[in-house]
Amino acid sequence: MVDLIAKTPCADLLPIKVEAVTLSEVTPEAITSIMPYEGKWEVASEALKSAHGITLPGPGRSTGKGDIRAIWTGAGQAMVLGARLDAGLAPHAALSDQSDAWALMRLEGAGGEDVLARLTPIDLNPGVFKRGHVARSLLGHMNAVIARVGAEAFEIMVFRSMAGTAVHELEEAMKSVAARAALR
Amino acid sequence: MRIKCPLCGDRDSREYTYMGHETYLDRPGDEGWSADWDDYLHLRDNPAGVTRDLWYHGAGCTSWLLVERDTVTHDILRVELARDAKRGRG
Amino acid sequence: MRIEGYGRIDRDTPLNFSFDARNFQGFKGDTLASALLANGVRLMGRSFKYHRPRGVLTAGSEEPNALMEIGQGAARTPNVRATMQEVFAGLEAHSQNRMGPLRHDLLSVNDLLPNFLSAGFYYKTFMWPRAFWEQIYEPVIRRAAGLGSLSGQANPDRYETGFAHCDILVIGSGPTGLMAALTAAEGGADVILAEESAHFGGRLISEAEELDGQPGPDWVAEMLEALHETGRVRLMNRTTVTGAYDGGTYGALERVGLHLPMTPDLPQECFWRIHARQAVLAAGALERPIAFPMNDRPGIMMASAIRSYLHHHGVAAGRKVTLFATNDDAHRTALDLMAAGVEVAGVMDSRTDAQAQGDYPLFAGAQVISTRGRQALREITIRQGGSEQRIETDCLGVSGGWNPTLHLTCHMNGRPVWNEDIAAFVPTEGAVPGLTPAGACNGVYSTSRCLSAGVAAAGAALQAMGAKAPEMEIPEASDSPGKARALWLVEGKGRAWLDFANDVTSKDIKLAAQENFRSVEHMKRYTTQGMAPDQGKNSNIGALALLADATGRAIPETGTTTYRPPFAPVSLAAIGAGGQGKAFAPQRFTTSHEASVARGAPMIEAGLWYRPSYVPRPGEATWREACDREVTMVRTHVGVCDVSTLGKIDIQGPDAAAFLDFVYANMFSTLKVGRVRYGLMLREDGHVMDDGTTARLGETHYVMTTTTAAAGEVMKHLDFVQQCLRPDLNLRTISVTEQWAQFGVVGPRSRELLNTLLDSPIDNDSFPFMACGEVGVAGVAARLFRISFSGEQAYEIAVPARYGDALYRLLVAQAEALGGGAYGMEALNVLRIEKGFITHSEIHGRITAFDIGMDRMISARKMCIGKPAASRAGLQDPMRERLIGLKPVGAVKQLTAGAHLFEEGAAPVAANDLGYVTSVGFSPTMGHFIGLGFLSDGPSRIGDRMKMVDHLRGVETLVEICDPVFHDPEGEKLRG
Amino acid sequence: MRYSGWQVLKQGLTGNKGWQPAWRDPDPKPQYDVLIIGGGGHGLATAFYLAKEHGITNVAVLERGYLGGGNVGRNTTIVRANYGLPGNSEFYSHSLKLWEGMEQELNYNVMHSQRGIINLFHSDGQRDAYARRGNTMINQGDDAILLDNAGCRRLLPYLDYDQTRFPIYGGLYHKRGGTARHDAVAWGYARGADMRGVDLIQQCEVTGIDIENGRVTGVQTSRGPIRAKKVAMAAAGRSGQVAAMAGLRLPVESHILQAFVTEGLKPCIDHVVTYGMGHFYISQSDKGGLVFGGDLDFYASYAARGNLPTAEHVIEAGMTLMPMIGKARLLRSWGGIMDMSSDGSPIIDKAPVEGLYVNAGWCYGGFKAVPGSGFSYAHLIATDRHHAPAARFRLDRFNTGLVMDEEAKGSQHNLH
Repeated sequence: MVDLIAKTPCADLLPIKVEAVTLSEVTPEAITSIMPYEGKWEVASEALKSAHGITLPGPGRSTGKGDIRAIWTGAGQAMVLGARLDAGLAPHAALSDQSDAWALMRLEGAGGEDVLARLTPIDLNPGVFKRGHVARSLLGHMNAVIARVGAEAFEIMVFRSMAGTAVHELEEAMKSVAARAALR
Repeated sequence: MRIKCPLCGDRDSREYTYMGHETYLDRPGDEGWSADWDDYLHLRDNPAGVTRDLWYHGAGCTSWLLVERDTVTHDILRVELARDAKRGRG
Repeated sequence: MRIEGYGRIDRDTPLNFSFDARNFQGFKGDTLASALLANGVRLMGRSFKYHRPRGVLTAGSEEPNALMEIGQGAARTPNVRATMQEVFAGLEAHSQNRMGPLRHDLLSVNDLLPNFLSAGFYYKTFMWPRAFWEQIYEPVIRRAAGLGSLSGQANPDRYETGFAHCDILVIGSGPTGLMAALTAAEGGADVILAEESAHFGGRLISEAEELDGQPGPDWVAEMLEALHETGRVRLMNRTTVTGAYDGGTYGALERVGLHLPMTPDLPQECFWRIHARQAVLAAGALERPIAFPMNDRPGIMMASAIRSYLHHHGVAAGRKVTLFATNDDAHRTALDLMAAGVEVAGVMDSRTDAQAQGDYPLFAGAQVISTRGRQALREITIRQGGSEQRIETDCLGVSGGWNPTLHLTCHMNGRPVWNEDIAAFVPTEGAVPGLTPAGACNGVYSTSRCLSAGVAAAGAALQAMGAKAPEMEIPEASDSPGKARALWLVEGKGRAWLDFANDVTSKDIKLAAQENFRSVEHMKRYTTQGMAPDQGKNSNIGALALLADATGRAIPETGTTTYRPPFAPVSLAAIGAGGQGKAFAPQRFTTSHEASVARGAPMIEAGLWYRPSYVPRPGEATWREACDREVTMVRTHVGVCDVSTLGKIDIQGPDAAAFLDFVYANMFSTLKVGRVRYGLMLREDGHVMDDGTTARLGETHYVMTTTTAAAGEVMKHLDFVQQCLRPDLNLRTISVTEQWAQFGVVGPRSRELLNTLLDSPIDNDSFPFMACGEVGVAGVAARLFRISFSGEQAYEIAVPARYGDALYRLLVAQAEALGGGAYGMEALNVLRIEKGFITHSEIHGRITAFDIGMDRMISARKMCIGKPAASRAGLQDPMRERLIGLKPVGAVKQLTAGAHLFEEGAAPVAANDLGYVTSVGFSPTMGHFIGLGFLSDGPSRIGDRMKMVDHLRGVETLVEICDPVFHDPEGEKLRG
Repeated sequence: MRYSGWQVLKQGLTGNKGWQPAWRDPDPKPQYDVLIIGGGGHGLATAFYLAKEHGITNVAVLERGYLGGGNVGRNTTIVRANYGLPGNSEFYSHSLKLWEGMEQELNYNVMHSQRGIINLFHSDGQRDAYARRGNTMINQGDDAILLDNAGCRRLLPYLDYDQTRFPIYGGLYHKRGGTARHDAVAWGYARGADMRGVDLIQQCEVTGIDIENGRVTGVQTSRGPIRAKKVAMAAAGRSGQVAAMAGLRLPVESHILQAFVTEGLKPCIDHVVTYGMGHFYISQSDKGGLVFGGDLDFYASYAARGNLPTAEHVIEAGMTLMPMIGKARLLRSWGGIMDMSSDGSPIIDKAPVEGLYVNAGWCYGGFKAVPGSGFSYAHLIATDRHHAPAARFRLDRFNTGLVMDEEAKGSQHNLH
């Protein structure tokens, strides 16, 4: 009987640590995109709530309960992380398995904003980009999903095939921020 | 330059790509080639001043936007989802 | 020389540095310029055209003369301002733009023939004989021209870019800037205070001035503390705001590591993109030189610069100092020098009613009419009333008034306006939306009025943001603006310089006017005034004033040229930091990347991805040997190839079928569930955009594949059609390219291989040609598609990407067990050419369905994108170049892609050009080269003999035109 | 007055007092045979060739600003004849021949430097596409050499052959390509036209085109009306506005193309080099500045200035291709207004209004086309027959489908 061994996107890339900031891989149980059909956002959100206890998030936001989270990832689109979706949702929305499409990283530590300021054009200042906020923007030359998941913690999603580039760019930014801090 | 995406909010223009004039929303119905098609694909008023054109928020929410702006001062006057603008045109 | 008790330098930290291989010592806080002056060095460079000796003129980034090369080898940086380079231990500086030592620059021979090198002389000569330009004249000119030199080696240092955001950006930290920043912060705004130099405080650090009764620098320290207390101000020193762009975006260059010895991981510079809702420009003003005869000698510098070197660096720029000024402000230099024990030999004030402010010899109504001293100033000649007099001096401070530093306000084509009261140009109102100029850069020259101007500007910025302007207490400060009177030119014997770097004199300006280059833009380009590294900061106003005189116009009528980004030059490594080496574009790796590399397969770029070129076996010396073997292996046994890089788009919804009918030329609503179909996608202009297969997995569920190259473009196109053309259709699309790892299993034994892995085996009936469906592999839910790009019986199996590596290794092992193995792009290309299949080599953007014999695929039963445009007469002309196959039939056996096709006997010239070759490859299956190409009226030329000519490769081959499908035209193998 | 080395010597010995104005500043006469709208490179060259080739000298060039103040004064000065499509191939081949005789013809040193241009390619596919274009150039009678990686290393040692993101496979080398001093081209043609009696009228903005029953009769300007039988548009980026004065809509959209120059440097780049995996082209001016450019800003604009994302992307391409320029400093950046046509190729044709002529749609290629466009446009205006090298630059090609899509990008104006 043949057996296929699974590999995660950042298997041999993470974790890395530079001074106070660490970058580690996050591997959710599953990631499923949910795109309600015409006029079906509310009914899909209700179906999600009854099946998994969370509603669909509005633009730029995320909802969550326990280890299940839904993040807003584009016009009329959200992604549910942490659980296989109940088939009951199918008539209301297009569901598509994205579990293997994304490399998910967690950037943690004081100065995370400064690291991302080297790569992301959006303002991640805590006063503006609060816990639970999600943005689809750029990470260097790549498209990325960036979420604040704590006072000093961000989650970053890039396409799986670009995990190497993302880790390299984040590590360079971490080193540069640390080198500047050493001057002060 | 900055464009305020109706869904994502105010963003740097590096997140968007530009297609062309608003006329792209009004695809002619004729099955064969016609003067309307020549207008649609090629001829442009090309104003020096206020115009409306189509932008794609590729690095953001992948919405197409109809942006009213000034081609001389680069002021952005109004932004709406192209989907809503198209539906509004009936 | 160094003066005790002066300067904000750290005398406990001496620093050794070298200039032109001579060792010197400075202190922490010195600039290269101040340290060299302290050591009595005044010759620091050479001018561009006449190669005359040049000394430091200023104490800031506007320095035109003291440009040097810093560092060694690959780290060497040219054109560094000595006034901005802070000294650090081990700093190596070299003078530049010289042939031989700085003291004896051979190129200064140009200075002997100034009359023959006047403005624009090169437009009037060097025309004969024609070939001499590239061979002699241009190389000589280029050798003499240019300033510093690049090392020619790759840049080894680290640079970075960053984004910053704030409510109010304050540019400049003099009295205006500090008050603006404090007001803004007190008003509740998040503030960035950007200051170009290493220290905050602007002119206050360089003047003996008091605010609220305490010395300027102490007041500055207090203000910085207050700013820190608000918790809202981000202080960014060594940061020059270089450009104002749309939407409140500003470019800024921060010098991060340039003042330190090499520090690992520390960038040399950072190019910031700052987004500010409002901004206050508090950039101060620059002192204006005067054009008097022989005014370019080392030792002649700005009066305010002498004060900077004294107060900021504790250095006296000379032992016997004279001044030539048009205003009271410059007299402070005399007072400050005497207070420091330095001899002041005389103050020449052009105003007859000038009053001395201390016991120094004043020559009212006097002008300097000449100077002497080859390598450095020795003596000046002055004229007062009717008499002339010589004065021995080693340093002459000059002040023709002040020019507001308004450059950023011109970055959106705004032109400054002339203000007669201060005889200077000031910013035009609202030139840059959201940018409020205040203080000296707005023509307000007194410190106390600058303080209130800073408060007012910040107040306006707060109000513009909907916040309230706080009440601010204005410190008590001096309010002595003094009446300025302009003096542009002193007539006399000898050249009077305007642009010290590009050697533009008053004679050149007059010549431009004489030859009718009257527009200020013409004068600038004809004389090259203002095109040197200082971008006219020291010469623009003087030059346009002379032009006004020479053309009988007033200054406002003459107008000024405009300033463009950057305000100060920006290293390309900083602004382009995101591009160096591999960083230019992300790298995308397939799940089988390691496995391919492990087998020695060279990986070649395919868009942003990497794919194996071929998979060599021991004993194979060339790629051709591997490729021929791989092609035969696939034709006779089975081959495995990673196809994950092709775009895959999930399309679901009630109107998915109607949508596909609209974007594809051919029909998809008629495709049965469990079947796949080849689709041709047109652009709206009727030409082919992309092709690929689309599978129907369910009633309302399709998966579209695109080529690797067009994946992004197609995704954006589908979004455009859904949102901008057909919002009436109810469907949803999302990329699944990265969700699935997909592998081709190709060849006669492909089914046999799959059945060793599938949970339930398949056969020709359960899985016929063009079938698709869910299958299981070791319990993993996979997808199988029976499609072929080689003409063989073939399948593509897709598993969630996490299993990609494992499945690829398994498939290759099973293939090798069955006499086959892994194959790469070269073999894939030959296989598809043998079958007449096209790639983007054929559909290169100017090709229609008609050209590739697929016009029948444009369904007559429905509208689709591109159909109307494709029906234009010119795109249906049979004489268009249309797809054909070709093979060599003469003595020469080689075909080349990019060759052109001619009738057998025709000369290979444009008039006889009938077509071109797009793809070629040696076909081991056919035993000879085969190719695809386009030929005028191609399909009706099958069987004809033609001549293929490739001038570039020197290949001429007799070819026979044939049907593009060389191998198994009936397609039995596909359906076997 | 004839310019020469002797003249420079003679004038230098007499204090340069004898130099004559390069052109006059006449007031507009009420009537001319031909009016040219636009005092840029194309307008001035057209006036020159009308006078020199066709003896038509009762001509006025109307310039709203100063001569050569538009795109001819703001480009990256590249001159080449390395086009692939029939129509473009003949035109730029003819134009380059005119460049090669320009200094003698104008008696003005435009510093035309045939230092060679190398279009780098980064894959087998791109190599074969460039080979096809190179063979077209040789078929046309011009020169082309296909360099491999080793050939590039010899000619361009400073490129990054190891670390760069897209490896350098080779380059299409066009030796007769090169650069020229852009201002000098405008001034040379202006002086040449003025000497032959053409009136160059600056600070004179055309505000209207008079048409009476289908025929053009003259123009309205900021300095009064001027009558003429023939009116020729050569307004480049402003073609849309000028054509609208005659009730015409053109297949043109105006876009910003930024150009950049660094501080002066000793010689370090001796050719024109273009990058194949990002829009970037660079050469070194005789004064030592590295002159480079790349993509449009991509949104329609008349602002003659661009924004940072494009500037950064262009410079990033430069850094990945030749990291040695990292230590050079950007001194100045500016923008031209490009009249981008729907297929990327220009229009030299008669307008539907009798006596009105259209010259527009030059996208990036306007500077290298100055002599060819002037010559062919003068021929069309003088004879009402299309000049052979420019015969395909028709307005109606978009309706017939015989578009000339050199970049193969389709009908979207900003993609060419």
